[in-house]
Amino acid sequence: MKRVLVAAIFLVWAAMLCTIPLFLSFGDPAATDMDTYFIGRGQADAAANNIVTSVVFDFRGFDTLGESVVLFTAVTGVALMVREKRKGEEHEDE
Amino acid sequence: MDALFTLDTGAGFWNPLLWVLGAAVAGVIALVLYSLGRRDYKPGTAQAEPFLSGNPEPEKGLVHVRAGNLYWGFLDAMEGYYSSIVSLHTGDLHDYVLWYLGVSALFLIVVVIIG
Amino acid sequence: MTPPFDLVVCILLVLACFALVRLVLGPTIADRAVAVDTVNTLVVATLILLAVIYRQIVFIDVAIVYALLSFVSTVFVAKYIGGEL
Amino acid sequence: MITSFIVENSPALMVIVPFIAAFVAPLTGRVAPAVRAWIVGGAMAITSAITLLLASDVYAHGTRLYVFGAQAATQTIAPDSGGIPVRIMFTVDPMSALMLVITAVLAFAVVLYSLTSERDHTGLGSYYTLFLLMVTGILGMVSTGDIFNFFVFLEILSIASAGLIAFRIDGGIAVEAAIKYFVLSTLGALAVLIAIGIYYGQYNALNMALIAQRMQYTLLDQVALVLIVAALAMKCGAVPMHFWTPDAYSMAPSSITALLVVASQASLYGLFRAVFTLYNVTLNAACIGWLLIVLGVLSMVVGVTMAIPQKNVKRLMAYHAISQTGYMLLGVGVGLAVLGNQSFLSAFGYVAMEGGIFHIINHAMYKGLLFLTAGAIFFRIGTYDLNRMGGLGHSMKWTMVFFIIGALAIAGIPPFNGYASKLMIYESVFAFNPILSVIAMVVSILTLASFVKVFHSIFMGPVLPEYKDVKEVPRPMLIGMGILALVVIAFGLFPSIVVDTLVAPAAHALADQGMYIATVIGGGA
Amino acid sequence: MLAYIITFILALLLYLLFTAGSGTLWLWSPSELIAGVLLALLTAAVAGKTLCRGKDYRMANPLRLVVLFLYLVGPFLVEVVRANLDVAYRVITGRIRPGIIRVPSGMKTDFSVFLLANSITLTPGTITVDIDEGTNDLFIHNINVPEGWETRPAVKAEELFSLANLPAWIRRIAE
Amino acid sequence: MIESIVHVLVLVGLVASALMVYFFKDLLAAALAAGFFSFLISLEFYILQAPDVAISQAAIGAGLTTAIFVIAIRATTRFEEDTP
Amino acid sequence: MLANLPYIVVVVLFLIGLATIVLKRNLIKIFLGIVILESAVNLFIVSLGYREGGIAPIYTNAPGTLMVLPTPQALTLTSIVIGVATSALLLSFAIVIWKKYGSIEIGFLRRLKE
Amino acid sequence: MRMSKIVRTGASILYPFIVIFGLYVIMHGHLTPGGGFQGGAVIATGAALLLVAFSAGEISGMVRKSTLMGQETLGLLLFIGAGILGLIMGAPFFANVLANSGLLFGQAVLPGPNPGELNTAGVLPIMNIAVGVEVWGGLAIVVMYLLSTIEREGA
Amino acid sequence: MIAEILVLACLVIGTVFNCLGILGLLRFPDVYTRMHATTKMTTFGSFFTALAVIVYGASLFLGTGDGQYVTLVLHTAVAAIALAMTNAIGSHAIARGAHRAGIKPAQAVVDRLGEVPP
Repeated sequence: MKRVLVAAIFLVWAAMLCTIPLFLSFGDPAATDMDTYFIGRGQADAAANNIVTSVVFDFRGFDTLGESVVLFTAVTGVALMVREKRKGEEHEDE
Repeated sequence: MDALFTLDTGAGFWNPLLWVLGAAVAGVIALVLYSLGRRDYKPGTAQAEPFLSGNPEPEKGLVHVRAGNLYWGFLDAMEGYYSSIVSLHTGDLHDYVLWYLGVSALFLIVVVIIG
Repeated sequence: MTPPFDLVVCILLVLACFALVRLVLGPTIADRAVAVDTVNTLVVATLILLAVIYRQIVFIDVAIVYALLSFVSTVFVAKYIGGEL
Repeated sequence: MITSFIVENSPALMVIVPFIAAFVAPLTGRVAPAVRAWIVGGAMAITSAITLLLASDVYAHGTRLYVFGAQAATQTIAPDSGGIPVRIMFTVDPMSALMLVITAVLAFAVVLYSLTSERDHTGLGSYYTLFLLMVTGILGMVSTGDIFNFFVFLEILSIASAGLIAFRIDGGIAVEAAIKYFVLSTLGALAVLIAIGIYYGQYNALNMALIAQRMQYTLLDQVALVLIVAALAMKCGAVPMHFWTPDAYSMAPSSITALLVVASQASLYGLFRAVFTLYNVTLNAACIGWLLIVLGVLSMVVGVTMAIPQKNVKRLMAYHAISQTGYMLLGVGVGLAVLGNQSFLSAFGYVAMEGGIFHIINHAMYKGLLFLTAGAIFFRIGTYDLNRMGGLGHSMKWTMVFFIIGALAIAGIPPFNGYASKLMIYESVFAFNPILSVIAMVVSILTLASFVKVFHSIFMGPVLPEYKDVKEVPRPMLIGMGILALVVIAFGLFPSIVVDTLVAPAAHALADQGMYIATVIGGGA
Repeated sequence: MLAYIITFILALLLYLLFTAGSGTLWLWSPSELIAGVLLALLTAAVAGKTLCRGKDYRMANPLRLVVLFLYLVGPFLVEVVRANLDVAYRVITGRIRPGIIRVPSGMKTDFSVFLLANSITLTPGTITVDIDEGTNDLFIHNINVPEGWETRPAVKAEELFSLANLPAWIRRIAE
Repeated sequence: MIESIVHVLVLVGLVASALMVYFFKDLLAAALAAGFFSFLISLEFYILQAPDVAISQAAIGAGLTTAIFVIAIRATTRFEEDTP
Repeated sequence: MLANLPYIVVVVLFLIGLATIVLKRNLIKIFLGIVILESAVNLFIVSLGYREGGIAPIYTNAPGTLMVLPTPQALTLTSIVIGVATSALLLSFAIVIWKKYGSIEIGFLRRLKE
Repeated sequence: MRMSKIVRTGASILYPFIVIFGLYVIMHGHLTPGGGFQGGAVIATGAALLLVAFSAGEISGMVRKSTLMGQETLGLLLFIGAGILGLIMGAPFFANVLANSGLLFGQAVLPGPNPGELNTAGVLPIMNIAVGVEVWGGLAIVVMYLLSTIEREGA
Repeated sequence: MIAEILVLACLVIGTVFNCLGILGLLRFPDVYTRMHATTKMTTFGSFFTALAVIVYGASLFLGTGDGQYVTLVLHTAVAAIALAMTNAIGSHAIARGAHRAGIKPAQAVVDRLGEVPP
């Protein structure tokens, strides 16, 4: 019973994701106006030859800040996990 | 003034101040009833001790009704429902993920078929 | 005339797919590590050739990163199977 | 001058201040823990103040836009971009402002509380860092106007929450809860990312207003809708995807649990934002509305019935959180279901949405309060097991008072704030479909019943011998709880003020997609 | 201190290698040169302790580096070609006779052992499997152990290479 | 023509290595296969003209992720248990 | 449809990753599944920006004027770093679980239920 | 434990090489493929190589945990500071105020295909350096933390 | 013209050796002998393909005098050198690990390392 359900779920997910190759065309994006702006203006506005860098740090710089913070968060989380517990610190059972 | 405090819900309204006023009035009535009670009650004397058919009073810790025993009747009456719903909470990560995936799949079917 | 770089790229990738066979079969973990190492080498060559095919000199940097760093994971695996990690 | 600077740049400062404090918090802990406490508390206070300032500004002057990296902060559309917003922007409309208010108040109360309650633990530097990052994640999520930026903040929130849920690594059981939470939220975030990819591939846009303007509702958009709605509904703990909620809520430290409530509601906000702002009337409103309603009703019923037999107080409260989330889904779902019909919308749709949104703010306050009281009890007696509690009302009087306030509010007893929002939901939903309203009332009664049980088990009865020398919790914790209790009472006594000033603009801003698009795209041109 | 200076010079040279062709100042632009000096300083600060761990500064001598270069393009390359042809022959015919033999290297410094081991790995049908940390003896897997070697307890390093005397070269370079 | 063959080869390799990650019982082998997967996906990024992404995938995905997976396998256990 | 081969591969990889998560019982295997899933999504986003015959969006001496779209690459960079952060945190969780529970099989992670 | 002498020597020779290459990648982020993340990840992988080649006792002189932590915080603060630079100059947060300004990294860039010049792109190189330093510290310290869980077990 | 022939020759050598290396990887009986095939021949082959690119770049530089081809040559050379170095170290590490893990060399006529007490 459970196997059938799992198979059905996978089938539906496959169908759901298959809309992507069916309706999007690879190598020929439907609309490009935003990126045309980036390519055209990146060199003048951000003064960088690498448009990806100018997108990453200038046009979408705030995302990059968020991303660095994600890394920092994960490092802090790992530090929390590997820390030494003090003797006698309270135990939380159940 | 009333308009400031009255919550209009479209079908009706509710004024919390009126409610508080009502509660205060009820409190006053309760106080009056309380003052009409017996005057010769004194705590700390034999008057206050419970009478349990002559048995000695059990220890304080034992008379406390623990949480697991509350609503036993309700749980018993709904046993069919509870046995099925509790068994869904397996604590297995796979089941958690599968429920999520399954509900997404169900959503997709509903959304695509109906509109 | 441009030398037949793209043909070589194809051959190298086919070879990488053959190395995949060793990755599947490899009786021990060391065999698999060797297969992955081999694929790294092939991929570096592929990257260099592709950079020339695309006429993008800056792409060679990717190949350098590959060549420098791909063996780190191999060393980790080697240390692990040697019981030293 | 400095005030105008702060008001001008408040959306950015709101994020900058906690970030900086979070970065330096672990280092300052090496100097002295007191310094760290002051830095964290001060940063949180400043953040809350800026946030409230921003919210009041939004309520006074309408939607605030803040474009990162442009020539001027309000220049949403670059001069020669052909009329499209290309940069990341914060779009703080009244709905976002409402969430900001909730976050600011609750986070400030919680930080006051946790400065005392967690003082005996190791790893506090990381704790405060993650705490501040979590708050920032919520703030960013609710105020961003860019869909990829939403994803980034969602990830910040998920990772910080996962780390904090696993904070008590003693028995490993908290880590188990964190794994469950984190695997699910990673899956959800990836689903959101795929949806973002689909939007990008179709419309070449990442700005929410631009996507909304170009929305065609093709089959791909339906898939994206499903991915986003399911993921965010899972993140906010709607039945039947709620399984992680009791685990995570019960295992996190109590102050974090109070914040997790807000995190869930930020996800709920994301869900509403996606449905109302990205799609609005292009989708089949009745269908999606009924989906939300069904989710809501299931959440209400299953949540409250699962809560009744629970023995762990925080697990019980977590199930109640699920149940209360159902009310919000119900209210807003009814609003969504009648979105296309203007007469229904003005008759009861707006009221239902106001009820749902009002319930968000109320729920955050009283559920936060309840979790904090549970934490206070744990702080003194070291267990969450209801079977081992009893008679604490004799020694922890203030905690008991706060608990009563919270419990009455969640059960919808007048004159507390839970009643006000529930009343709005009952009456408007009754006009939509009476059965739903009846179910909501029954659920409310069951909520009361289960909180009577909790109250009885914890506070009533004779003093148990093992808890003879239990004292009241320290004052900062009481202050933290007191702030929330005051808010609960105030909202209960003056609901109409809150509804008129905070909630109704939020509901109208949420429902009015055209306004949102006009503000972002039409305004700066 | 010397270690930091060596690292600095090496890093600067490498940086200039990477950025060659960037400008007019004889292949480099001025900003690249300034950045190169700064980054090389940073590299020296970070990696200065690792490069010269053995307090062995022989390789700082430019003459030795020239000899190293000559070695790499001369005898080493010849050996590599021969080794590859040999292994190619074995791959095609499948005629192998593997075994692990012990080779006392007689090298004293870390770098010379490193160079010898890598030379052995890349050249004649042999792979360095392990090294005795105390005596610097190498254990070498040979794909085709010549007749008679299996009985000998140790094989001299010079015997491994047939065309050129690589160990002598390495001694000249690194010791 | 040849470029599309390259493309197909890389993509086939991707699917094959992902399947390997699925089927290997030995977690270390699975981690190695994941490293292999990362190499190939980096190559795919390269072919899709995204060198920035290719570098970061090569350094992070292929180098570091495999490394931390190996460390975690060392710290926990190497083989999957066969319990259903 | 066959011209969209990368998208098809994305779908296949996504399903393999999901299967790894749902059907395997070892935590580390599940995390490997998450890595595959993330890579699949990254590949999807990068493929979105590809233009036939385009060159990388970097102004160098290279010929050609048609560039592939830069935004997906920027998004993917973000996504990759988020992926490694996720993996690191999950693995540290797994290590703690191993220390406390003595097993990283999913079947043992069931102390929290009902 | 440590690996054999050959690996150790190789790692210590490769490390400066990797570091300078990573710094090159960071520094040329606005001209060639690469940038802060990539370069930082490259150097962090180099640090992981050192960590795996040497034993815990030997490594303490070469890669220090406190340094890495400080690096991480410093990088983030520098990054957010580069954003705040916009606020100070009267522009919004994250505005690229240094581009084309003639100050540090402020040289105007030629339009069209050209190999590029290092001294351009305004705050972008600063952000690249900041992110590079942060990612370097962050990823290296993750590896260190995870390794420390093994060593404490005392195998 | 000479450059083209050289490039072609390098490419052919590189391809052939790579093919043989993979053949050896698939054919040989145990990990050590496989490593012989891959370490030597694949590295050598890849080195020669890189050399082909170097020669190609040099010929272009001599033809056009454009500075960017210097970058091409130098970077390719760096990649090739790094490849050779890391491959040697990596294969040594694997061989050592394999032997420590107890993998005996197949068909071995002699195993001196196995005789050394650990």
